Amino acid sequence: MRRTDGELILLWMLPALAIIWLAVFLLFPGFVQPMSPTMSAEEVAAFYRDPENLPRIRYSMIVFNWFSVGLIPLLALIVMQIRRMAHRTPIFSYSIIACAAGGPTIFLLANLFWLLAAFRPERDPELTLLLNDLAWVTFASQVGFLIAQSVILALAIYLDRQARPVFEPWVAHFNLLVAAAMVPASFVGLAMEGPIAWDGLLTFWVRNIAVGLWIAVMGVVLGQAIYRQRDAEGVAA
Amino acid sequence: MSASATGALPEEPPGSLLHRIAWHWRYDPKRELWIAWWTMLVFYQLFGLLFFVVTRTQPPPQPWWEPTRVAQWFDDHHYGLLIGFAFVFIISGMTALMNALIAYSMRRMSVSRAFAYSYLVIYALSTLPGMLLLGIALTVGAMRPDRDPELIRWIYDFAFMTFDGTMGVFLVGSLVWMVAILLDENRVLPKWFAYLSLCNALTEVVVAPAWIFKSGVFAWNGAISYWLNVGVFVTYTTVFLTLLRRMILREDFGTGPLPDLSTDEAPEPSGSVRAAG
Amino acid sequence: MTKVANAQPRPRFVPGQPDMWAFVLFEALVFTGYFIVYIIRRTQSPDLFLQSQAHLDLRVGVFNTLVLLASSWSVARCVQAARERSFRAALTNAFLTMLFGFLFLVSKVLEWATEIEEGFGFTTNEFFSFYYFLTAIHFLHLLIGFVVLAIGIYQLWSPARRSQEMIETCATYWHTIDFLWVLIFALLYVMR
Amino acid sequence: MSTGFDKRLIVAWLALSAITITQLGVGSLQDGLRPNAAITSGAIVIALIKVRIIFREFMEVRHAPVLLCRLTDLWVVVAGVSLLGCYFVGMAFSSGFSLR
Repeated sequence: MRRTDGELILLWMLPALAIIWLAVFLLFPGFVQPMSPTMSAEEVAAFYRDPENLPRIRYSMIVFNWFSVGLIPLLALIVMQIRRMAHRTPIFSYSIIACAAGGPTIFLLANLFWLLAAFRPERDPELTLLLNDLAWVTFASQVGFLIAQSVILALAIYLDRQARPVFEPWVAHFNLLVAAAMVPASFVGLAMEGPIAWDGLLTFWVRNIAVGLWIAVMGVVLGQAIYRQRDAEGVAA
Repeated sequence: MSASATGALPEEPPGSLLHRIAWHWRYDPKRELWIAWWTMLVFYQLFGLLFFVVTRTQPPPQPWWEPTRVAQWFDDHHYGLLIGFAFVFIISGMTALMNALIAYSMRRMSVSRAFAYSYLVIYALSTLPGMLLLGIALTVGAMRPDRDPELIRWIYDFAFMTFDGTMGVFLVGSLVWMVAILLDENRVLPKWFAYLSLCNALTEVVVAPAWIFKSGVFAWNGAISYWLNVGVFVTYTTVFLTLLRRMILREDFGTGPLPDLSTDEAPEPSGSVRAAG
Repeated sequence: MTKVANAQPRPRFVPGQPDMWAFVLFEALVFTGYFIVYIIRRTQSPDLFLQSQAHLDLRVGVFNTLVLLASSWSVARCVQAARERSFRAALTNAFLTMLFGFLFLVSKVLEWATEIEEGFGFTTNEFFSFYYFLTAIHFLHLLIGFVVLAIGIYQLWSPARRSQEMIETCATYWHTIDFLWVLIFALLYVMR
Repeated sequence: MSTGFDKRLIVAWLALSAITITQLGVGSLQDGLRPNAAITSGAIVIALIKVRIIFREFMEVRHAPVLLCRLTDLWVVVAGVSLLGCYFVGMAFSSGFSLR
């Protein structure tokens, strides 16, 4: 069995994960029409107490708890491709490993706050509001590692100077664009309404669509790269 | 990688800063290392600026304040916190490149890769308690000034205790680096720096009483638990920035001992040849 | 220069790795920082510190100091012996050092146990906070010292190793434990 | 040569131990529980003398390059000045405050 076969198995997990993530997104009642930060403590508590919502919150977040770290294999595959690039040092592959170790932990943390908020919805509404705030701010503002992994990947691609580069230059441009799209989300605390509030156009829609798009595009170009590598290995063998 | 690429290097042109950067981007064989090193330098400058000037969360406020005083503090620092931490979140990913550079220093040593990987993962983890939890908590606190002061103080404690009271990642990380340097035979970093890492690790231990005392020298902003620790950490950081720069200058992309730096601090073109010996 | 040194001119050298002295001097500075904070806090409430200090047993402090001085002496003898290639004597002295270190460790733990039993804990008052802090951070250096000493013994054990430089470096670390304790002893037990 | 060095070490060790034992005498001083500048200065100075003996004899700074001699001596002086300085300045301030 070739090394790339295992990588392809990891890669083909991605569509399944994407379906799960999309299902979580649709199942969680606070996402499709994102919860507004202007909701009062009573409204937030009522949201969690609502017998319509509660099971959906719990089950969606339990599933998210299972699969939020599913992004790590994708990053590991990117690391494997960066290693094939014409670099002199493993700096970029190390950096992506560091991003992989740091980033998903944060999503897991947001997930835990949501689950905790839903665990005892009958508690003091102020406490539920606090947990809800922690969950949303963690989820929305933590773009640092996502930005970093896109920028580092772009740098790695730009410096991959060989006749047949691992990724086309447009992948690097695309990554920089994605990184730029995520920047406004970190200002989430500044506004309760408008585009940078956590339910706003920039923070919620642009950023999450950017993440989704990034996963989709990287999945496709990774697939191309791995299949090409596999063919090359086949010829060599 | 072929060492011949280092052989015929065009001379660095004297032009403007932008020209020089463009030249390095095109020709410098050490560009990856330099990107990481400059990221590290810029990160520490921004980190100092954001924490000491913009958010004014360093030096930390008093741990013994009553809830209403804490709420007042959040009021006074509202925009500083929200804007400052937004920038902290944006730059937080820079730590990945920095840790990669330090991990690379261990990879260049004559020790097992396990050291580089341990350091990389430990420090990737350290960003969370090291600054992100603080930022998340204080953003949540500053967002709603009308919250119950008791809850605001809980947020405040959560923020500062996770930030000031997290020791293990830095402790074990420093020790991993120390052992790697002591075992190394490639002279990547000097041995005295390894012993300095031990000093740094020992001052991490000294922070522990911050979990017990709400005032005095052992509190989270106390003379011993905070100021001495910060003094040692700043010294340590300055030293390793300098040493990593020298390491990059000496780098020959070989696997043997790193050559010495020639007196004018310029990398020797024949460095890669010497490594073979 | 003393006359003895003039009579026997020797090349000047730093025993062991000069690098270890970076640790010694830096750690000495850090401890100076701890001591300065301690003295300043002490002068702000002298009565509290004096009354609490009275609960410490000066004899235990003196005993601790003597034990550590003896350990320093034996590790210095170990270095001398190793330098003259009499490794059996060097090993004996290294184990003797370990023994003295262990004696210090036991007496320190017993002293802590006594203080705690009498109701003086880390948070009892400011003096005892400093007392436990300074003795504990020193204790940590001692624990590392056992590892360092073990490295020295490992070096002495086999004729294949026996790096004089390593042995001297280990000794320099061990002396650091000693001289830091001499200062801690003066500040915690003796000063008024 | 061996015995020569050994003798020097024994002398150093005996001197250090003797100084330490004399400090037991401080415990028997029945001066009540009052700050005592003489005992404090004595304790700090004696401790630093002991430290210097450890440096020079046990740690062999005696034979080390001049730079290391200077550095260790410098630290001894800095420690002495700062510890004694903090003690006297601190005492002056605290008694000054208690008078008011």
